[in-house]
Amino acid sequence: MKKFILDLIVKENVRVNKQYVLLILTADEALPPMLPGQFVEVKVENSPNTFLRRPISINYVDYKKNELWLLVQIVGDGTLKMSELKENDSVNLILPLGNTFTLPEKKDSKILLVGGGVGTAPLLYLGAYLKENGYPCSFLLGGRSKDNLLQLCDFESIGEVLATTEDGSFGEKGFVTQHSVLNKIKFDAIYTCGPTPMMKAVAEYAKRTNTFCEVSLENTMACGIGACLCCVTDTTEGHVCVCTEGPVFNIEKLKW
Amino acid sequence: MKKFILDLIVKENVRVNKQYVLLILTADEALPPMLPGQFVEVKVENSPNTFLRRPISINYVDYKKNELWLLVQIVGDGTLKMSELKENDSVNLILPLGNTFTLPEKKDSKILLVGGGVGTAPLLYLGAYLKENGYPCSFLLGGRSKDNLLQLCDFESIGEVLATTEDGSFGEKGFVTQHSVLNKIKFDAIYTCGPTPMMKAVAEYAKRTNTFCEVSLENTMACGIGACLCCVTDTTEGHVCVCTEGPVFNIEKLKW
Amino acid sequence: MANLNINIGDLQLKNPVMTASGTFGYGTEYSDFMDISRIGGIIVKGTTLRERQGNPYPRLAETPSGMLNAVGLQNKGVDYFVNNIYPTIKDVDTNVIVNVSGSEVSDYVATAEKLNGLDKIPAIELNISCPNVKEGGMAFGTSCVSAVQVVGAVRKVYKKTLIVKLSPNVTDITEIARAVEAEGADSVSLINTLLGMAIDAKRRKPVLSTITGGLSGPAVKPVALRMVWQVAKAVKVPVIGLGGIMTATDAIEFMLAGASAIQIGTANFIDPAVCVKVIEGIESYLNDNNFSSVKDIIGALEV
Amino acid sequence: MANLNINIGDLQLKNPVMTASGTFGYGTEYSDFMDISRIGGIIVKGTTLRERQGNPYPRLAETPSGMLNAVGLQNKGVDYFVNNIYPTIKDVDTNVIVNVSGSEVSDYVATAEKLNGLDKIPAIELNISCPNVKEGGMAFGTSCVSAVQVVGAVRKVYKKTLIVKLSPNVTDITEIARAVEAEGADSVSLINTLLGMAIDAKRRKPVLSTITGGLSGPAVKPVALRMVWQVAKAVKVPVIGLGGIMTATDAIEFMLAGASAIQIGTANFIDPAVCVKVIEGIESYLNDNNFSSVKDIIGALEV
Ligand SMILES: Cc1cc2nc3c(=O)[nH]c(=O)nc-3n(C[C@H](O)[C@H](O)[C@H](O)COP(=O)(O)OP(=O)(O)OC[C@H]3O[C@@H](n4cnc5c(N)ncnc54)[C@H](O)[C@@H]3O)c2cc1C
Ligand SMILES: Cc1cc2nc3c(=O)[nH]c(=O)nc-3n(C[C@H](O)[C@H](O)[C@H](O)COP(=O)(O)OP(=O)(O)OC[C@H]3O[C@@H](n4cnc5c(N)ncnc54)[C@H](O)[C@@H]3O)c2cc1C
Ligand SMILES: Cc1cc2nc3c(=O)[nH]c(=O)nc-3n(C[C@H](O)[C@H](O)[C@H](O)COP(=O)(O)O)c2cc1C
Ligand SMILES: Cc1cc2nc3c(=O)[nH]c(=O)nc-3n(C[C@H](O)[C@H](O)[C@H](O)COP(=O)(O)O)c2cc1C
Ligand code: FES
Ligand code: FES
Repeated sequence: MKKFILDLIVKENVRVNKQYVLLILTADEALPPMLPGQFVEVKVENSPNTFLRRPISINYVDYKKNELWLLVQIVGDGTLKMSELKENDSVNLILPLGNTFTLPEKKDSKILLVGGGVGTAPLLYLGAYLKENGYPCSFLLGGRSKDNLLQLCDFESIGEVLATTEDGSFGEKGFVTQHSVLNKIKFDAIYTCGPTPMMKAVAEYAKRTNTFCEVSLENTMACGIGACLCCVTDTTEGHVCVCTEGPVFNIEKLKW
Repeated sequence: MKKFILDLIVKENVRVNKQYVLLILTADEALPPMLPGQFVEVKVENSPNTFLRRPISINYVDYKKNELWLLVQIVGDGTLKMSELKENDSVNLILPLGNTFTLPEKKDSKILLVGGGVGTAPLLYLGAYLKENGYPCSFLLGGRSKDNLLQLCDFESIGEVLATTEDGSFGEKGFVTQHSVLNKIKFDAIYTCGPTPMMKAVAEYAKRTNTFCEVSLENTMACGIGACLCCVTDTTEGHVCVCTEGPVFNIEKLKW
Repeated sequence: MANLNINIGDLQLKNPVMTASGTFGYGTEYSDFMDISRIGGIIVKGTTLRERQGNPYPRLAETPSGMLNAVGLQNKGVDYFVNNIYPTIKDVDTNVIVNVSGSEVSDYVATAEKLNGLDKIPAIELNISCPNVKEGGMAFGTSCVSAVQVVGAVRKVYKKTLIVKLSPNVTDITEIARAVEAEGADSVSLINTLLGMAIDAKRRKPVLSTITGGLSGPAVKPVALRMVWQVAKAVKVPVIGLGGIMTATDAIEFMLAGASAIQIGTANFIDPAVCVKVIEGIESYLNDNNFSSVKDIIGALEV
Repeated sequence: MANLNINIGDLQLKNPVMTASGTFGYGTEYSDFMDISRIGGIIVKGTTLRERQGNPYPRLAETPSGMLNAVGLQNKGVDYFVNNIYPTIKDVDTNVIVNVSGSEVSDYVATAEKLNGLDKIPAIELNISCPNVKEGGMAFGTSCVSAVQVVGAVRKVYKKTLIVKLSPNVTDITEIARAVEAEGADSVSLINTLLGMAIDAKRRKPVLSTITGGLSGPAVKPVALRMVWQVAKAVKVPVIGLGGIMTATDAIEFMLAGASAIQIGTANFIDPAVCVKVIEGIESYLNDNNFSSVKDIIGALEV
């Protein structure tokens, strides 16, 4: 897919909660095609502590409204500065980067998307994309408490939403891998993104139940386009770049 | 004089013209005493290209309104960022720094303040201070054209304003040192601040006419408080720091 | 219009802007962002005799105005390059130069020999300055004796333009530069990365898997500029300057200090189209200042 | 409450935070901004046997995340220090340490001898690493032979704590560190500035009057941290770490890498009250992580 360096315009900066903002970006020209699982590299301005670009998942693309959504968790200076972007500010992105999820062959496959924390970001676009292509799917979202479950309404508009919270304030109490649905239904495909321990637990479940499973990895990146070789992960084929051969990996390929 | 590190609040950011802003700063507590000729060191935020603080002259202090005025010429990233400060923004300053002008003994002395470009900044406060202390003074301001003569109304409220412009759009045509007043009146004291060639020409005139003359020097500075020895100028007493033994120097002391 | 042509040995560059090894992949990674044939020279990834997996993750730490990397020369080896990569890049209309590394002198020699036969590779850059590998690498570039060994041996088998990339982690870089010049290097390029380190105070662990790594980016520019200035006065062969170049102004500074050409590394990560911007910026500078050729600014610093 | 005491030879510090020579004047310049007696040690300006005017203006260039200086040891000489400055600072309730420089071994010795008699100066720091003077300075610190000469000679006459400040502009800093340790240095401090250069492309002139200058600030931190890590493993005497420390976290990184104490230089220019903030930040870190003494984090990096 052709990659672009674009200056997008902030159409809206929605404060989701103390830790999260949703940036709705747009442009005069039509946004280029982007696939679920792909990400962008954001140039952060006015931040003396942020030298490199910051990778952020594509949260959603609304081609009709010509909108690109980025869900940003504030963890350091770079994401803080992103969260302070104002309507009509310009932000420079490289996009679209990375690979995408592998869709099942059969449209009637039982598909589960498992997300935790800001890892739910790519799953929204994946869910919407699946739906658009005729695949029904369910979401299993985990968080510490209800406040940590993001974009619930958006997820609910796409498919069934199951949830676990550590404090029991929403859905079942516990971790995602403890959710009862996993004992009841045999899924054909599981896609997951979230904290590494969570993804590892999901991968273990998938292996145990012999389920197709793809995970979306995070990693520190410099270039985002396969040029620097800084973002490798260890696979059965040796060190490969998360930014080009990932971020989405079949668990069979990972050395987990 | 005791020095302070203070977070002041932007009360107003007046756009003077394309190249200049006037920052009117204030604080909850009373501003400390400051003298004409002194300067502040501004910490510039959100500017990856600005590592060190930036020295800016005290343009005016209004103790009644608890206001500190800084007149800023946009020349690079640091001053650009200063020019973008908004009402209620906080700005960190070290102040007051440097020495002050030496006032004549006699109150009926003939005093001329000669300024060019942003070098007129400290002269406003000096003029006001002289007036308050019972010294009448005249200003001789120079610029390329009328647009480059800053704060004319403020100067006029203090004393007589003479001017030269290179294009003749205001006052006499030419450079300040060509102004007719210099042939007509023998001044007792001249204070000058502006581009180095201008100050050197004024100093030459003063020497020729045997007039007491002080100049306010610019220099690249790191600490602003006499600790780093980066800001020296060569004097009859050797290398001295402009930030502590200046910025105001008697021309007799300089090796001009 | 100013003339931007520059020669480095027999190597003819349409302009003095090259890409730094390890930061530009094989060039093709950047072709979506600009016409890479406009670049004076593309120096591809560090290539070794045999495939290398490089160092474990994490390999990257961000630092003030720079970054540390500990890639460790991950590449599929020279044979793979010759058979699989060369065919895909040989028709790019610019100079493709291979950066060669090794753990033993014989590795360098064998790799250089294999590259000598490739028509469309007019030059190699000997990397005797990689700080991220246990054996060889920087060790070769920090003593005259070993630098001379490797350059001398490669010079015997490699007939085209031989650039030697120097390490800044030395007391006197001019000594090494003169030594490799005497062995027949056609040019020296500098600097490779400065050896640095980052620590995560919270976890009380090094950030990089290898503890130390190579520092690059604007943070190192003052050091790089100083070394280029020193080396340009010390040797007669053309000097290629790099280290922290982000803009055309930076590039011009290196040329004023004595560099005949420059390389852009880390800046590619921040702006993947930076190379053409630097080329255009140099051109404007020359035109604005009435220089008819870029050669006029090489070493033109007034001191 | 964690214990912040640290000893460097016979020198007792109430906390590991010191100020770097040449960046803190004689300390009094900063007394409006904080209680300077809270600082573990104040290392005053580089002092030489005779008065020095230093280098011509300009002496300063701003660089990405750092600065270059070319002050060149301007000071009024050791006699002036003893007679005029010492009386005004000797009653500050902390350790005042004099940084000593010279162009010949005999200068260092004579200066150290004069300082040996001063009651309230418990230590000196030998600066064999100043890059901004033509003779002596860095030249002493970039070869073992000359470093040994000057340290050996001073050790004979100076009876109190002798710290030797090392230059980072060397191939192997551990070699020099071991050499000066063997000559009786009680501690080594590192790093002094990296030799760098800045150019004004518009005027085609060097920014500094001396063409090259010393690089300091956050830009050099990764290099400084690496060198402290290397030297702490190579010597038994306590290591004092510095180079780009801006925050308590930076200071903690140096201590984890093996520094027993740290110095703050350029950061004082950005925030004249930074020293007390760093002291407080170290204290919080120790308390938050249940360390009873700052000694527990020295070299505590898990590798
Ligand atoms: C492919 C990919 C997709 C991503 N998608 C999103 C997204 O949609 N939304 C979002 O908010 N974030 C996402 N991230 C993470 C995001 O890139 C980091 O949070 C961001 O770079 C941190 O920048 P900062 O300057 O705010 O923090 P820094 O100051 O750089 O770091 C602050 C803290 O966060 C840690 N940290 C930094 N980078 C990462 C990282 N990549 N992973 C884990 N911890 C890190 C640091 O160790 C440090 O403790 C993604 C990362 C990748 C690789
Ligand atoms: C005592 C003193 C008082 C000053 N008072 C004022 C004032 O009241 N208002 C005001 O606008 N400016 C004043 N200045 C100048 C001001 O400090 C500089 O313009 C400012 O530091 C430039 O910062 P920058 O980041 O915008 O530009 P930079 O990016 O640092 O520099 C941009 C350009 O300006 C040049 N430059 C930088 N600093 C100086 C300097 N100190 N003198 C001359 N040229 C410089 C550089 O060489 C460069 O070409 C004063 C300077 C001093 C020393
Ligand atoms: C991620 C990365 C990988 C690198 N790999 C190599 C390499 O394989 N061979 C080499 O000679 N230099 C390598 N370098 C060094 C660069 O080519 C260059 O010398 C250095 O980064 C300084 O230039 P810069 O500041 O413009 O990046 C690498 C640098 C980076 C950042
Ligand atoms: C303006 C300036 C003057 C300095 N003068 C001296 C000096 O006289 N003696 C010395 O040993 N080091 C001197 N240094 C070096 C510092 O003490 C310190 O080693 C260096 O700046 C690195 O630390 P930093 O990054 O915290 O500033 C000077 C540094 C600066 C910036
Ligand atoms: S981030 Fe550069 S290769 Fe992946
Ligand atoms: S700016 Fe540091 S001494 Fe004047």
